[in-house]
Amino acid sequence: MNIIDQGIGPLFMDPDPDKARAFFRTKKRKMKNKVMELKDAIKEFVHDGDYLGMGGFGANRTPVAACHEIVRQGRKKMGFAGHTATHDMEILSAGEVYDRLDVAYVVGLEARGLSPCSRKYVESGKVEVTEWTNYSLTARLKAAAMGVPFVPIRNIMGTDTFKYSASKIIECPYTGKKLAAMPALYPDVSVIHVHEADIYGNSRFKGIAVSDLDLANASKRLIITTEKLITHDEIARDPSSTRIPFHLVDAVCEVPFGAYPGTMPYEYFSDEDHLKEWMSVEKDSEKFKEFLDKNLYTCADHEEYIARNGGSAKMRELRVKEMLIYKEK
Amino acid sequence: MNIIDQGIGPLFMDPDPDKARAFFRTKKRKMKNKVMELKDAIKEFVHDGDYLGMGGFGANRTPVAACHEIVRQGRKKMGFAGHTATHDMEILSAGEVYDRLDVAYVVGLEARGLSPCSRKYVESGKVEVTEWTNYSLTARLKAAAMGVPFVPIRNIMGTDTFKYSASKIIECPYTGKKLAAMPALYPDVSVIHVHEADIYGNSRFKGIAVSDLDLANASKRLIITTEKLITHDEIARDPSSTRIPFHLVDAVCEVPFGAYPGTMPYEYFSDEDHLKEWMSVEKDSEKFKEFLDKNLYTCADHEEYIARNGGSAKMRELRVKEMLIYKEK
Amino acid sequence: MTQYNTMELMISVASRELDNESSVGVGTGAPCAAAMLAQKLSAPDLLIMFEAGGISPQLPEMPISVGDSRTFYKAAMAGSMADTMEACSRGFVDYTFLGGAQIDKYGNLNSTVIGDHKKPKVRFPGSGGANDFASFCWKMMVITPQNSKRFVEKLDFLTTPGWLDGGNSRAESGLPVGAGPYKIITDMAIMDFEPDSKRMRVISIHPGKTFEDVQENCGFELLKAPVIENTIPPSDEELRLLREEIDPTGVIIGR
Amino acid sequence: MTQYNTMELMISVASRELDNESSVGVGTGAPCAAAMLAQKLSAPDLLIMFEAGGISPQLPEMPISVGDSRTFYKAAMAGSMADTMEACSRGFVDYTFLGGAQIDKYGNLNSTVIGDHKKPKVRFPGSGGANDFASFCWKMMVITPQNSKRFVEKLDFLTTPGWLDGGNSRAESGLPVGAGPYKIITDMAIMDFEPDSKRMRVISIHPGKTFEDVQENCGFELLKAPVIENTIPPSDEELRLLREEIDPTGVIIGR
Repeated sequence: MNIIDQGIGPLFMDPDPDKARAFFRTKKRKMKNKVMELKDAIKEFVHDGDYLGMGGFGANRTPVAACHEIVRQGRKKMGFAGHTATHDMEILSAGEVYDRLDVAYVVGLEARGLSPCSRKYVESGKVEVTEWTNYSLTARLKAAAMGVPFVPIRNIMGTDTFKYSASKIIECPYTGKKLAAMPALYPDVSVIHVHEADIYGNSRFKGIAVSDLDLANASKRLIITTEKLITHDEIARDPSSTRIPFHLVDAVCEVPFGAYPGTMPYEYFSDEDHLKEWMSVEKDSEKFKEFLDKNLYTCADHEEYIARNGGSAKMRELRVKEMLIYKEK
Repeated sequence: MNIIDQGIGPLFMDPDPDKARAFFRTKKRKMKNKVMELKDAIKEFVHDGDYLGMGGFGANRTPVAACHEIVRQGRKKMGFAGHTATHDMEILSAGEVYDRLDVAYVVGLEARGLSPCSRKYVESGKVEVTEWTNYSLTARLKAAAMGVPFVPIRNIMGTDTFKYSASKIIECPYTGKKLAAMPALYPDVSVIHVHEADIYGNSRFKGIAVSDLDLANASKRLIITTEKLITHDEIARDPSSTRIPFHLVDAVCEVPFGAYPGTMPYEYFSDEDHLKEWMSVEKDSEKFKEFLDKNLYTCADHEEYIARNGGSAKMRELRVKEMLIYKEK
Repeated sequence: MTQYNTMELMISVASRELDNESSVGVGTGAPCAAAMLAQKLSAPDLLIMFEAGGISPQLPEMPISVGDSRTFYKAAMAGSMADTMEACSRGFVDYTFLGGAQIDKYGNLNSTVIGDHKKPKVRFPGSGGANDFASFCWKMMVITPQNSKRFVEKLDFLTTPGWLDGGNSRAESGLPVGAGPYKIITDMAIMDFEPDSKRMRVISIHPGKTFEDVQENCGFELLKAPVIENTIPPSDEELRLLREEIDPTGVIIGR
Repeated sequence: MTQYNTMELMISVASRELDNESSVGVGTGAPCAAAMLAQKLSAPDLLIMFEAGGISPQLPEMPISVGDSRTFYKAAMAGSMADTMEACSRGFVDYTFLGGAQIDKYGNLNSTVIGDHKKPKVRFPGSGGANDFASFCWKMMVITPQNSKRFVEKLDFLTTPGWLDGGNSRAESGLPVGAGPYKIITDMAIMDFEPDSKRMRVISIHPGKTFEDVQENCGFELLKAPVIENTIPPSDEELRLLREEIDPTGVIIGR
């Protein structure tokens, strides 16, 4: 293959589909009960050094509870796919969980501004960084989902984003055009937060899918956190609504409000005050330590975190906001 | 690009994404009323010589009414994507509508046997044939949907299916492995049958998607036939259920029982007696002519076709079969 | 022992090859019957996937099409062709059952044409999903009646890959490493493939048949396994399930 | 005439660039406000797409995230990132609005780092969907306040493609043919790009500013269009819509 040009960024994960096949060959096919506590799921399936993917997008349907638990258990030296990673990355940065970072969008919280903690950590030199774009990371997951070592796309070329990526420019065998080959990304483990799942892992969610279907297919291990468990009969009644099938899933954890303080579509809107508080306390390392102690390290679980930040009254308030009920007269 | 090997089959459609972009740039973005009679939609959007794609799979959610209308209007010299084309192909073969055929699965009706008419036509030498597989045609539509000239897959290599395809074997720039590059397929026009659509073309269906989402994205023009029209308010109430968005759609035609005599999931099962009758009369050209006159050429529309084959009583019977109500005690 | 026909025999034998807690990509007909029988008897946790998108259905009856409503009845998911085929490509599917108009000594299959491709004597459906399944699934099996017209020295058209030209040729072709033909189940015998040459060899002979019968009904020279077993005929339970629950109207088992 | 601030001016000017019955890929902030204003005033049939999958929503208020629930409120479809990005890649999206920490004379943008990539002085978010939108959408526009720190001779990092090195360089890069930067809208002027050199040139100057003001607040030499227009200030209706309907709490227009 003539390689016209290639980026100088490190490629953190092997795109070899035969190695991935050898792994997927060993993955369990049985429809068995996979319900467990989140802390047990993180203990069993998320290891130091693993490459981590996170579902959702920009503090929307993001598995926040899982991020807290990963930090609480002190995971280190992980790789991380920064695919519009916002509050999830802020939490993982606070724990200095990762040291390899594929970047599409990081260190910011979109219209909310930038996270001092995430910035400081990425600027520290402790993190190896490879540059991508939102769509190129989606394409890398698509390649993995397809079981091929790359798919071609037509952006990224001509830029420093390409130069600091680990992609390669090839020539199209049909048209002679230049194409950017996106290497398959098979995360070791990912977490996706959904509205409903049965005990086997058959999962449903509402609203935008972002790149979660390809992420689910591409990931070697997959933890589902769900707002609630539903019966398998309900899944079987309407299999058209299943978005993630059970055989991709390793653990199912019921975590109500598991995306708080982010948004869960049709359930609760983001807690903007609390997100502002995060970004504000990050500026002062003393305050930030106190804040993390209160909200993360000394919380037994996500329920306690929520209880310390308004509890069910706050959740009802965020539901009114999400559903725009406050606009009704 | 080093091309390791290439098939000798003709490539009927240009995979150049910039040409496709130039077309899609001109496609209308406005959310306007696109409801029209099926015969007008076929007249306006399906032309002699066009390359045709059909939604569904193997007489399931297949746009049969549209196939009849295409034959009734005497379209000729079309290209056709034979992607588990069964009864749709049987109808199009009866009209000798196409003369270029991309084959994944053709001339048969799966467990029902082979169609004498389709076979005779494909064996006649009047049809140029290029070989593919079900997944390789899906991958070709995916490449077009992605706006790239090809995607790589890992099957087809080493076989005559490859030799008589129009694909090329390339070397992976990451792994050195051989990959089969599937050239993008942008059909000129496709028809997809759905359960529900609004007047703008926002469409829903239940059951398996087959390759219809990529087909919808890849097609330059798209006709939706729908069991029923629904309000746009209903689409807006639950946008998570929209499978095909309006901007891909050129025409919306309400055609109840539009997949008959095939299956429409959750609505009606296939009319196996009628499908057997098709395959049986095809053996005798006189009888077949009479049969087609009765069931196709002299029918004003799909409603008349159904009226001549059992009408609403038959439709109720097929619903009982589809829903397995006859098994209840 | 209950009387049985060759279709019942083939389906029963095929079903026993499916390990419990494994996954299988199936089509209509005998393959689907074999998978259903396995699920009911020896492999209750078999994951069945259909190429058009049906994943893990509770099959209420034999499907007519690999995309009909039965293929996703009470399923885990009614997905897409990409969902199934991508899972196969990723190495998630252990078995598949295929058939064809012709098969050669390396397990390659023809379901495309007899005669010249440009103006064929007989046009068959083509690959459908067969080439895909045979390329991706770890262990490809064939269920087919055996005769010299079907078991040929040279295929008219190689639609679906077996071991290609034998030896190392499949590995060199670019197809995924480690997948390939596993067992061939006919109305006379069970065959596998000699590990080095990848040539078809008889490993078990059905009741009432001899190796000579099998060889006579084969257009190429068959190898013999070091030990050739006697195939265990269908059990009463297998036959009961096939006749009463799986195919009561005899669409496949033709009773 | 009503008083207005520079953000209101930029959004109003930007909104007028959007043709009716066209499509636009937008982010949060000023781009979204401009698209909403256009929909309410000059382009009622504008198709708005968000990169995370929201297609044609009836935006009830300004989204905080390009993936929050507002981006698919009463939408035609709550799709996926692939749905939006593939549509862009297929040539279906006419416009996009972007921003950045730095911009150069060819409309290239930096939103990645200031300083060295390995150990940056300042780390910004990176491309997000900006490189994607700028590569695929036919006409890329930028809304940004203007000063010499932002409008620079040389970017610290070229995150998102403008006309790259000018001339024919973008066409040669492999990016889709015919797409590229279209207009740059600042608090002082509107710029486009000279057709051959692809260098930024001033085509309209906002009320109260001169070409010299614009040049002084730009780190590279600006070209002049043959005719330089005077920008029409925000109309009362534009301001009313912005203040009362689009951003009543002043998140973007900062009142």
